[in-house]
Amino acid sequence: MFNAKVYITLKKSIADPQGNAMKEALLAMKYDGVKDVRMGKLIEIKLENKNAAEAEKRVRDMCETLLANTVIEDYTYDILEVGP
Amino acid sequence: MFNAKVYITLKKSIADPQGNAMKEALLAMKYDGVKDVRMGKLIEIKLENKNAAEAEKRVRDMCETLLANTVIEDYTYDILEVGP
Amino acid sequence: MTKKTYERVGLTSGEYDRIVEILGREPNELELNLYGVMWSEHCSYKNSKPVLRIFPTSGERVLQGPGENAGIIDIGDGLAVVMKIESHNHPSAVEPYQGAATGAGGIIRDIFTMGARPIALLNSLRFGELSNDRTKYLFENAVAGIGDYGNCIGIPTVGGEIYFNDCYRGNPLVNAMCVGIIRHGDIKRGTASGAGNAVMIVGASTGRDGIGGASFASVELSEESQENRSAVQVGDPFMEKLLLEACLELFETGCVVGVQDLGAAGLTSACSETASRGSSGMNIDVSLVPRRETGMIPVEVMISESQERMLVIVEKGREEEVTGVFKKWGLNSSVIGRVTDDGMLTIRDGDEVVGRVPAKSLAEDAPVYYREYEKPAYLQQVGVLDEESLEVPKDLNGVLVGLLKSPNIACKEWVYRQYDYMVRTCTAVAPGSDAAVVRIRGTNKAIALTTDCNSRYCYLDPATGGAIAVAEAARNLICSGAQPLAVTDCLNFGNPEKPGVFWQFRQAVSGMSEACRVLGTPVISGNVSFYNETDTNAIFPTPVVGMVGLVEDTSHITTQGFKEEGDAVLLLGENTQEAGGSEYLKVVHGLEQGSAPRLDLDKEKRVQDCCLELIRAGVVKSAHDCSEGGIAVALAECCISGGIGAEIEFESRCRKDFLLFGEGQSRIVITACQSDLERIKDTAARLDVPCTVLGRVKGKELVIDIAGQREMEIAVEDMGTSWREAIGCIMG
Amino acid sequence: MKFGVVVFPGSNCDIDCYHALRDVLDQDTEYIWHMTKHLGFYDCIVLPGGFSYGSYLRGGAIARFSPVMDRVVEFAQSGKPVIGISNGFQVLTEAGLLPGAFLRNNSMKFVCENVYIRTENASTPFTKLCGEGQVLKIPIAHGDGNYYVDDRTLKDMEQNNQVVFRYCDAEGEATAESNPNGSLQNIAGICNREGNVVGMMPHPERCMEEILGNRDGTVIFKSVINYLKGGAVND
Ligand SMILES: Nc1ncnc2c1ncn2[C@@H]1O[C@H](COP(=O)(O)OP(=O)(O)O)[C@@H](O)[C@H]1O
Ligand SMILES: [Mg+2]
Repeated sequence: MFNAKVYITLKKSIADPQGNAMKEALLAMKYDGVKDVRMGKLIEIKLENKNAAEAEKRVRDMCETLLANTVIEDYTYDILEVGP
Repeated sequence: MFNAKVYITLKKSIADPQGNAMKEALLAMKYDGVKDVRMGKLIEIKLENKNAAEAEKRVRDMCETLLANTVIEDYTYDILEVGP
Repeated sequence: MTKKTYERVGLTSGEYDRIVEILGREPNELELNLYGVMWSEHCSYKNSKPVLRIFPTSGERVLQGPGENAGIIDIGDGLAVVMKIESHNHPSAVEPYQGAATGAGGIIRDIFTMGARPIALLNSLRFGELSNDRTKYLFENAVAGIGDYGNCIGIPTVGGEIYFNDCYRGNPLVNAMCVGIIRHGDIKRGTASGAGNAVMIVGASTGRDGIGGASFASVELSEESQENRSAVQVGDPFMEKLLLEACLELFETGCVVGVQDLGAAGLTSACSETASRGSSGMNIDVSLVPRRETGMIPVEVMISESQERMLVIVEKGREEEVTGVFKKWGLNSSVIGRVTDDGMLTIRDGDEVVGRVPAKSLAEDAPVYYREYEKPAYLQQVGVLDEESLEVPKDLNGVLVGLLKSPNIACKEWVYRQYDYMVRTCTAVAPGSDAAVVRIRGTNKAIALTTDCNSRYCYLDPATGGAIAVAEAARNLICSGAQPLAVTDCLNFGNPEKPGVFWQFRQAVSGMSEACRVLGTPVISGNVSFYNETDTNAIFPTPVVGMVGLVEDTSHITTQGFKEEGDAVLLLGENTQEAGGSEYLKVVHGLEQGSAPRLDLDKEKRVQDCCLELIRAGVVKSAHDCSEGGIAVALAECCISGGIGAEIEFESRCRKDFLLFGEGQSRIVITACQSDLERIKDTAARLDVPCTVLGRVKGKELVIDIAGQREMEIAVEDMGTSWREAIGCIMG
Repeated sequence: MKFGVVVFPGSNCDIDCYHALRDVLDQDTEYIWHMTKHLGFYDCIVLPGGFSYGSYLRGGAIARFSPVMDRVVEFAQSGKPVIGISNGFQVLTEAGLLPGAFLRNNSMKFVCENVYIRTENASTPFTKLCGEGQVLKIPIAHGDGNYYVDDRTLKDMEQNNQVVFRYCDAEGEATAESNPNGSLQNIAGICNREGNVVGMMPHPERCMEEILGNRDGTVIFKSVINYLKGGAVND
C-alpha cells in the first residue's frame, strides 16, 4: 500500500486571485510580515500497487491526465510506502 | 525570509465529497488500485520574520485564525528558511 | 441505569420513567439513544405541539397539510405546489458555510421526497450588526454556502430576506425554503406499509458525521458546542443532484410504497416515522447499511446524520428495479430490512437483535409539555415611546439616504448575485422586487414566492408582529400579481422553558393564525427552532413566513419599478403617523421602542383584494408595498428600480418624519395611466379602500412636497448608488 | 436537422438548452447520456452549463473523461458545429478542443447577472447572424469564469480570429469595469482554429423569451440553424 501526496500549484507566471485575497486578509489581520501567498491543492491518494516504481508511474499519469491542468498548474508529489 | 507550506485537510471523520468524486473518476479511468482520495489545500506563504521561532508562531496563528477552519479541518505545516 | 445516562442523551427523569413504562423494562444503551434523539424538541415538537394546533391548516386547495415532509397546495390544471421551510441555525453558528449549505440540502430533499421536482429556493437570514468581524464572517459564509449548494444542484435561489440586529450576534438564523411542482397523481408519502416490503437506503454512505445533530439543535449554544464538532456535516450538492434525478426516475416505475429523507436523527427518525405513519413495524439490519467509516457501532449508524441519503420502501420483489435506477446514476442502494406488521422497530446487527421498541413510541409518543408562560417584563419599558422628545430632523433627504444605506433596507444584490436565480429559465421576476415570480412550464400560470418577518415588531408585540409577517408576505405576493395560497412557517424563538419566551411564542402563533384565517392562507408545513440564545441573550421572536401565491395568467405579473413618465402614482390604504418599531427610529434615534404598527386585518384584506383586482383588470403598471422605511423608502425603491423619478405631494398634517418614514401597515403604492384613474377610484370606492393620487412619475428626481412645502428633492441616481452599494461597501 | 444536448452527471442547464431548442425554436432535439459510446446522427452538439461532477477538482475536469467525449471529439473534428456553454465551455478546454483554462473569478465569488458581450468574430456557425461588433446582453452564472491562456497561444488565437466574444459595457467598450471575472483581455467566448467549436461563458439559452425579459440569446441558436440550413458547406 502506498500513500501519495500530490501538490498542485498554479504556475508562477499566473496571477492567483485566491492567494491574493488571502494575503490581503492576512495583512488586514496585522500579519504584516506576509510577502506572498499562493493557494494550491493537496490531494492524498491511498493506492495499492505492487512496487514503488509502479505506484509512482500511476501517480504521474493521474496528475497528467486528471489531477492537474498543465495549462495553468504544476504538480509535485511524495509517495510513501505504508505496508503491504 | 521564510517559506511556509501549510497543508489543510478535512478531519478524518468528515465526508469529503470532492475526494469521493475524484476516486470514482480515477476508478472509472481504470486506475483500479485507488483505495481512497482526500482533497485538501496547500497554502504557500512567503514571510519576513526575524527568526524561525517567531515565524512558526505566526504561521500557527494564521492557521488557527484564518487559513484552516478548525471546526472541520486539520492543518500541518513546514517552514523553511530561505535567506535573510 | 444511572441518572447521568439519560441526561447525557438529553432526557429527563420523567421521560426516562415513561420509556421504562412503554417498554416494560429498562432500555438498553442503543434504545435510550433512539429515544434521546426522537424525543428531542427538534424531532418531537414536545414543547410546541399544543400551540401549533391553533394554526388553520385546511382549505379547499390543501392537498397535504402539516405532518408530512412538506405541504402541498393545488394550483389547478392537475398541478400542485410543494413547499417547506426549515431552520439550520445552530450548525450555521458553528460552521456557517457548511451549516447553511446542508440547510439548503435538507430542505431540497424534503421536497423531492414528496415526489416533486424542486423549482425554487428562498432563504431568510438574521445576523448581528455588520460592524462586527465575526458577524461579517458568518454572513459572508452562510450566503456562500446557501448559494453554492443551490447553484451546484441547479435549483434557482429566487428570493429571501436578510436582517441585521444585535440580538442575533451570537445566534444567527439561517432558514431555507424550497418549493417544488408536482402532478396530483404523483404525490409520494413517508409511509411504510405492507409486511414484507423492502426497506432500502439509497444515496450517500453513512459516516459518523452529524452524530447528535438533532439534540444539538435543541440545546442552547454554549462554549461546549463550539467543541461539539462532529455535529457539523459537509454538504455534497453533486451527490444530491444525482439522488434527486434518481429518485424522480425511480418514482415513475411505480414500485415505491413510501419514501422519506434522512434528516435529523437519521435512520432512527426515517424508520420510526414511516412505520408509525403506516401503522406497521420494521425489521432492519444495521450491518447492511453502507458505511464510509470503519468501526461504527449500531447506535452510531442509527443516529448518524450523514447527508444526501433517503429511505425508500419498495414493493416486495421489485428491489432490482431500484438498484438498476440508482446504478445508472452511480449511486448506492441497499436493502436493509423489511416492513413488518408487529408495530415494532426491530434493529439487528447481523443476527443479533440489538434493540426493539414500538415504532410509534419513538415517532409519536414523546411527552407533550404545556409550558408556563408569562408576559415578559421588558415589554413595560420598550412599549412606551416619548414622541415629543424626538426632534424632527432638518435634513430629510439625508434621513432618506441614511435609511437606504441601512443594511436592513439596502439592496441585497451583493447577496443574490452570488445565487444562480436564473437556472431552469423560469424566473420571470428575479430577486429585487416584492416577490419572486416563477412561471409554470406548459401553462399560462406562474407562482409568486416570498419570505417575510419583521422581528422588531414581534419583539415589541409578538401577536401583532406575527400577524404582520403574514400580512406582509401576502401583500408582497399581491403586488406581484398573485393570489396568496398557503404558508410554510419557521418559528425561531429562545428557550421555551422560560415563561417569557413561551409567551412570545404563543402570542406570535395566535397572531399569525388570525392573519392566516382572514387572508385565506392556511399553514401547510413548517418548522420550530427553539433555544436560539446565547448565555442570557435571547433573539427577538422571529416567526418567519414563507408564502406562495398563484399568478393566474402571466400577463398579470407586476413589478415594483415605476414604468413610464406621466403615469399617476397612487396610494391604496392610508398614511398614518406610527413611528413605533420603525427602522427610522433605530437608524436616526437609536431606539427600538414603541408599539408595533397597528394591523386591521379586514382592512388589509380589502387593500390586497383591491390591488389584485386592479392588476387583473390590467390597469396597474407597477405595485410596491410600504414596509421598512415607510412610504418615502417605498417611493425611492420604485424610482430606483424603474430608473425614473416622481413628483409627490402629501396633504397630510402628520408629523413629517413619521409620515415619511413611519411603517403603518396596509399600504400599497401603484402607478397607472392617467386615463385609468377614474376606473381605479371607482373600484377602490366599491371595495371600501382609501385611494389617493400622490403625484406622477416624472424626471430624474424624487421630489416630495408636504402641505405645499418642498420637503425632499433627491436625484434617483444618487439614491440608487447609496442603496445599491451599501452592503458591498461594508463587506469590502 | 437534429440537435443533441449532452447530459453529464451534474449538468443542470441541459433542460434549459433542450427547452430553448425544442420549445422556443421548434428544433428536433435529443438528450445524449454521458455513457453513450455510439453517437446517433446529429447536426449540432451542445455541451450545457451546470456543475458536471459537482465541478469538483476543476470545472469540466472529470466530465471530459466521459465516454461520450470521445464521440464529441470525433464529431468536432469532422467539422460539425459544437457549442459549450459555461461548464460546457470548461469541458471543451479540459478536453483540449479549445485552448486555455479557467481560474476562480477575481472577485472570489460566484456571480449571476446580465452582462454585455461584443461579437468579435461573426463568421462562426453560432455568430453568423450577429453583426461584427454587435453587442448582446446575456446573463452569466459562474464561479470559475476567469479565462486564462498563455501569451503565445493568445497571439495565435488573435491571428486566427478565435476570440468570438469579449465582455464590454452597454456601448460596446471592453473596459475593465465591464469584465465580470478577470478574464484575460475580457474574453467571454472563443472558437477553435476551424471555427466550428465555440465556447462561451454567458448563457444564451437563458434569454430567449419575452417572459424572461430578454431575447438576445436567440441569435446564437438561430445562427447555427441558419448555418445548417444554408447547405452543408463544410460537409
Ligand atoms: N437572502 C436573500 N436571498 C435572495 N434574495 C433576497 C434575500 N434577501 C432579500 N432578497 C431580495 O431582495 C428584495 C428585497 O427584499 P426585502 O427588502 O425583504 O423586500 P420586502 O420588504 O418587499 O419583503 C426581494 O426581492 C428579496 O427576494
Ligand atoms: Mg415588499
